[in-house]
Amino acid sequence: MDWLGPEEWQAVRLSLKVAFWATVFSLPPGILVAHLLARGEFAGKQVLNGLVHLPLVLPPVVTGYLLLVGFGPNGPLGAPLSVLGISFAFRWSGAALAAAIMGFPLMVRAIRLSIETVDPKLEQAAATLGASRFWVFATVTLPMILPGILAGAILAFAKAMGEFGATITFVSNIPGQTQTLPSAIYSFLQVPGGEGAALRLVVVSIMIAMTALITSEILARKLSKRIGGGS
Amino acid sequence: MDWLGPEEWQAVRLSLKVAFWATVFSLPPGILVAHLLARGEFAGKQVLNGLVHLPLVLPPVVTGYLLLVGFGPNGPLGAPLSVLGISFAFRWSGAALAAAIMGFPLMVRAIRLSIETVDPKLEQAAATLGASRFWVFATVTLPMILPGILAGAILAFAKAMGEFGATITFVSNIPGQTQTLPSAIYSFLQVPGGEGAALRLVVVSIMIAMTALITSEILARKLSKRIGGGS
Amino acid sequence: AEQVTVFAAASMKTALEKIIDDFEKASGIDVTLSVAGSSVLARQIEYGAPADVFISANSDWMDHLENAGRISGESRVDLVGNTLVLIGREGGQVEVSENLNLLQLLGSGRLAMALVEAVPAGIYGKAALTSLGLWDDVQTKVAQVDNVRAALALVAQGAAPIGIVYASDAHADPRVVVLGQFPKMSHPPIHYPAAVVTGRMTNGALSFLNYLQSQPARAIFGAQGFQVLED
Amino acid sequence: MIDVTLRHQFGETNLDVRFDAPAGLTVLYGASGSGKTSVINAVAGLLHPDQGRVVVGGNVLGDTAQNIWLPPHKRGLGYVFQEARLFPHLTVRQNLAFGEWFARARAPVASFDHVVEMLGIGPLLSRRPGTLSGGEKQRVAIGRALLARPRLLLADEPLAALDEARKAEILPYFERLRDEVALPILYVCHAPAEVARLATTVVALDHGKLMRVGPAEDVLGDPSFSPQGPRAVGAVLHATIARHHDDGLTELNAGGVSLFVPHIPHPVGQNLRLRIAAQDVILARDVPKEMSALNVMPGHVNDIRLGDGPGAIVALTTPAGKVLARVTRRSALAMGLAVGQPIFAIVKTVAIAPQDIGGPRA
Amino acid sequence: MIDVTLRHQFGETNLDVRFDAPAGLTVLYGASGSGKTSVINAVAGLLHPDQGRVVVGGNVLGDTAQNIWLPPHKRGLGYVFQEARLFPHLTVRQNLAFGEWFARARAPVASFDHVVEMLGIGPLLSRRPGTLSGGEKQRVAIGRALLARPRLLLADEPLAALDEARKAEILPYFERLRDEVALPILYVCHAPAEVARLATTVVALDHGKLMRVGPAEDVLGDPSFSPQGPRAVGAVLHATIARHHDDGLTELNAGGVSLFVPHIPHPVGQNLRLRIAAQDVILARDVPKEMSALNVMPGHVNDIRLGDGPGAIVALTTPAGKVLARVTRRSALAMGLAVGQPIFAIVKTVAIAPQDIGGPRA
Ligand SMILES: Nc1ncnc2c1ncn2[C@@H]1O[C@H](COP(=O)(O)OP(=O)(O)OP(=O)(O)O)[C@@H](O)[C@H]1O
Ligand SMILES: Nc1ncnc2c1ncn2[C@@H]1O[C@H](COP(=O)(O)OP(=O)(O)OP(=O)(O)O)[C@@H](O)[C@H]1O
Ligand SMILES: [Mg+2]
Ligand SMILES: [Mg+2]
Repeated sequence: MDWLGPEEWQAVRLSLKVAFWATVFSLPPGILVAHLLARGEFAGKQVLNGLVHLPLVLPPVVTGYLLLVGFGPNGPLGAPLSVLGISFAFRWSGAALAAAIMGFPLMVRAIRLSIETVDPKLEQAAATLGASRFWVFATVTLPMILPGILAGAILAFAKAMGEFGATITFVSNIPGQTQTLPSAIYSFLQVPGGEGAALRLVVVSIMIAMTALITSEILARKLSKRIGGGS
Repeated sequence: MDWLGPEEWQAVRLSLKVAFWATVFSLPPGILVAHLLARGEFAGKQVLNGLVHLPLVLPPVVTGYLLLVGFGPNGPLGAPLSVLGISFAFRWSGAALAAAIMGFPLMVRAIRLSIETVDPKLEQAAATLGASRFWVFATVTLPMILPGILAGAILAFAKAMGEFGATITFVSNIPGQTQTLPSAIYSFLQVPGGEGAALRLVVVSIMIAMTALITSEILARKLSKRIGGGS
Repeated sequence: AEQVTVFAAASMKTALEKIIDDFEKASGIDVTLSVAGSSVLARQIEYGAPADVFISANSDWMDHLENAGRISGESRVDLVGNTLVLIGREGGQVEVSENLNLLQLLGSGRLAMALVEAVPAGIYGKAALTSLGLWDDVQTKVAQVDNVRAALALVAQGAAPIGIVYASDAHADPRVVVLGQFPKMSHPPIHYPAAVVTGRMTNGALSFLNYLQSQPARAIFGAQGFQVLED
Repeated sequence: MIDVTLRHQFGETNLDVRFDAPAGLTVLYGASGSGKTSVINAVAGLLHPDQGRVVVGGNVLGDTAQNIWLPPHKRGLGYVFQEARLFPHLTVRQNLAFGEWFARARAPVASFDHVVEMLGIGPLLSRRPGTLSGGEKQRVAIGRALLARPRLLLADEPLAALDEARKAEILPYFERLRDEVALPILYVCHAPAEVARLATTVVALDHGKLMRVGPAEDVLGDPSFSPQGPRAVGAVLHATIARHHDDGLTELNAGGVSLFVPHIPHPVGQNLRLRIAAQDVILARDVPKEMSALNVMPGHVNDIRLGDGPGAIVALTTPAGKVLARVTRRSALAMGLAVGQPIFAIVKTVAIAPQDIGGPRA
Repeated sequence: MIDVTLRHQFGETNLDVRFDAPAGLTVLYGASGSGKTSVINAVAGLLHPDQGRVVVGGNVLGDTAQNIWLPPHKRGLGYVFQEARLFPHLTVRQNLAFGEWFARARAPVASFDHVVEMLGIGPLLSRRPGTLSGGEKQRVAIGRALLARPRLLLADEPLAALDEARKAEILPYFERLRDEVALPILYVCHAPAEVARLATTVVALDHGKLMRVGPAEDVLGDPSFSPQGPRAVGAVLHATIARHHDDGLTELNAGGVSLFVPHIPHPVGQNLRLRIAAQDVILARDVPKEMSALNVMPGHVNDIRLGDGPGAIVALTTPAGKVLARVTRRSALAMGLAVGQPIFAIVKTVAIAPQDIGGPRA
């Protein structure tokens, strides 16, 4: 397709990469936190719950700013990490971190809702068959919540494709490194007459999101066919 | 609390009002769409699904811009509506519309996930007892998905409390009319020395969101205690 | 009392609030101020926002509205100007000229700027660097953000060693120092034009526009770091 | 009354059944996996078969040939599922009342209080299903279906989860529904005594196919029909209550023969039917004396069927009706049994226990 | 072998039970809602009682006094639930194999193929539970528990959903587990014949309280114990296989008395036990002739219990053991029955059907 310039193609590729890794890396902690919130009983549960929802409640710029403060080179998290050679500043990994954090509440909610509807009687049955808590989770709960995990992943992915405020504030907009589709779209919208160019990128965004959505729907249908029908 | 000025209080009140009505008004269509997506089989289902997710995928500015174009005083939807005396442009109702649309995918997903886990066998049992599809939904499905509806509502509310990009683009940032907490935070962040004031508002945002979250958790616990234990 | 609604670039918020306070006391006219990015406000005015006076951070959007017939060209005035400065976290004064060794200042870090194709401060900055022959050296080292304040934050947080921002933004932040000022001739003049919106030519709007050019108003602008234009 | 034709393919399982049954209680009988629940589901409208027709009391509930397949809620039925399927978010009381409102146009089958008392679920009314025991759930499910004022009751092994004592309490209730209320019932069950006691018509299925259908007396009185093994064989007699004795026995008159059974709470003159299990009948050539068995029926040997095992089923004609006796081949030989031979059938009073005595027939 | 003490309060229901049972199969017996499932859940570790202690084979699985309450997966048990609770996301084969891996340290109770064949679930292996019939689900659930190599098997009405033929196939398997594999089993059931056949020990519950506990012979042979009504009364005899006859009968020797029963597939000399239901026994003062009943045991009246109804339970001592007979008061009076009186107990061959004959005892 030659109606997108090379920089725009770069933005598309980068957005896909960022959204993909943001989703993949937030899945394990997302499942863990969702499980803790759904089934755990511990002090500070509400604090964890609040923390997870924070990126939803705060304007994205604030989240981006907090990320900058925390993960910047002198930040309380950034400084020790940079000693280990891990740096998010101005890198695509930072964009992925921002996207992951912004999508985290959506992912956790979806997974948590699924966990809450798994019948504890089945988990009990697995326990009587010798499965420890870990194995009950791995062999019964996890497979049964796959549709919820998929829903959470697709929400996180879609959010990551659209995330702008936190990303640009945290890792700015460096073509080829941190310029995602939304940053590019935003740039076009800032200048008079840029709507046409923005529209092209919006269409690309929508196409990617629709592809991801439909794929996830097909997968979900397969999964629920497998599970469907009750015990 | 005298550490917030009158304009800031106004922003807090307005944000609450906007988030509340955005949530309330999006619940019925949210439940309907979630039900269609979970149980319906119709042409264009994937299109509906894509449409619902659009606000998640697009940068908020784009959504705000589309709303401005569509619902502005001269827009294709705004013009006919204004004849009916309904106007969203540059009013708090417009902020609520923007917030509702931005939170809609989150709400629909949560409700849809819940609907998908309701055992169709219970719905069948209700049907054999004489309940039509509507009544099955109202008396069995709906009460059983209340936790999911609550989760969806709280997500939409939190999102509405934090929504900024679409709102400011659609209805601007007019104190007392469309200046929500995030817009106020943004305004402070745009001027030298505004960080302190912004931080105060961020704290207020977090407090409100935490209150809403904890209330919803308590409610959810009550609900699931009632439902819990299987059939 | 009479009502005037002012849409103004976000960077002028503090100054305008002070001016409005004085104006309201003096005239008895109620002024409502809505601040956001110039592009956002311009589009809203284009789509029929209820603004009486528009103050933009660049001439492009004002030109755009004038061409579209949305502002009254005869009311248009340039209110204040601004200058571009090079900022850092520490270090002595440098002379910003063709001989400036930006690369040395940057080290392995990045140069924080607003979006160089879209946001006025970025556009002016790029123009200045280009005319000084420095752009090619640093082009690949620029971290672009969506507004000047975010660029300032990058430097203030130590994420970027140096940045280019308006003098008005730099002067209030104790964490940054002004390393040098860009020569006036290195970029197009930075002006903040103001105008009355078409069809809103009321007494109130006009008298506010006049007041903005009054001596007390100029003093306030000056105190906020803006450059007072010679008549 | 009920007319069912079904053809349906599930994976490898093939359902192909056609039967009609008169008013009364029709038992679907067959091994696990033979298709009983599938048939009931089709009648309820929950299964849409590849081809089929369901007519109940003259109303066509479905006919794939005419492209009619009424949804479950338009069928006016009550369904007691094999697993209780109570609504977890409603209390027991609300579960029970669920169908009433939708059925308000129809006459009640039984009052709320009556159903609650009969099922012994009064103390559970304000509980939620999550904490009920298996049997408690099933009792609530029975109540819920009855209170939906059904025109046809579908019951899929409703008593399987209940203990004998509770079964003995609820069984007469199904009889009364069948006889007094004249409610047609389609009933799945495995227990031969339950079948014999309740069934007006027996529909026997085997691997998705119809094996046998007919009036309970005929199917059960047929010595060649023993799909559940010879223990389940037994004939059904019709009798009238002749007298209530002081010692707690009730004397019945079955075609002129006096039969003594434990007290039956119905007035003298009431018609009823009783099942005499073939294995409870002893044959004797003389009238025995000094024996604890009180019921002796004279008769003639009508048929002798030797099965694969060591047993034989002997069919007798007696003035009371057709009686089946299950004896060993050895005994049959030792007694020199032959068709036409006069013989006495001896049945203990207690062998005709209340559980096998049906209530009055309408 | 199993030693259980429990005290627990659910809402208004109060559970208070203490019993110990030797090796073998222990039946929990009691009406719906009497607390059987709760007891089993406590043994499985699914219910944490207010107070309690559970010891199985010397291992303390829980003792609230010592603050021990092992989680279910550390107990090494198998549990067949009242509702199958199969894993919907796994195939039947995967459901069956679920527990094997966790139990790999223990010796198998039975091989996979053997369990599949015995339960007749071969054709279902690649299906998912959603499409199985009620009985099919329950059979898979039994297999799943057995393949988890349990040290104690818990079974909550495992056969209730099955038809007679399937029951008759699976019952002997539980006997073999009890006798050959020496697997201790805690078994909930309502059916008297099943109890009599399987139980080594009977634990009878009533409204959450222990009502009776003891060896099956004692509890079932006690004329005063009839919690499920008089129909469920029956004594248990021990016998040895004496001969297999050509006509398909097996001759047993019970304390010198010959008893004829339908063929039993065990070698001559094998010990076994059989239940004779009280209602299947006829009493006579003379040895009757020309009668189809082949088994006649001489004995003496030992005890006569008149119940509330028209019946009476007569306990006899015979050379074969204690036998219970259920007769009407009227017969008891007519025969002038008195303690110490000599009497003959007559039982039809077929009344001692295979279903009531237990397999060999270890
Ligand atoms: N969580 C609970 N809260 C309140 N009552 C309960 C709870 N669990 C069980 N019960 C009550 O305790 C009693 C015993 O229940 P349990 O399930 O052990 O009975 P059961 O003997 O297995 O009955 P069934 O044969 O009907 O399955 C019942 O009356 C039941 O309603
Ligand atoms: N959706 C399905 N897909 C494949 N096979 C099915 C499906 N539903 C039922 N079957 C099969 O059809 C047969 C009949 O099932 P059905 O539930 O009617 O049996 P049933 O007679 O009620 O048995 P049970 O007494 O065990 O409840 C079974 O073998 C079952 O496995
Ligand atoms: Mg079935
Ligand atoms: Mg139970």
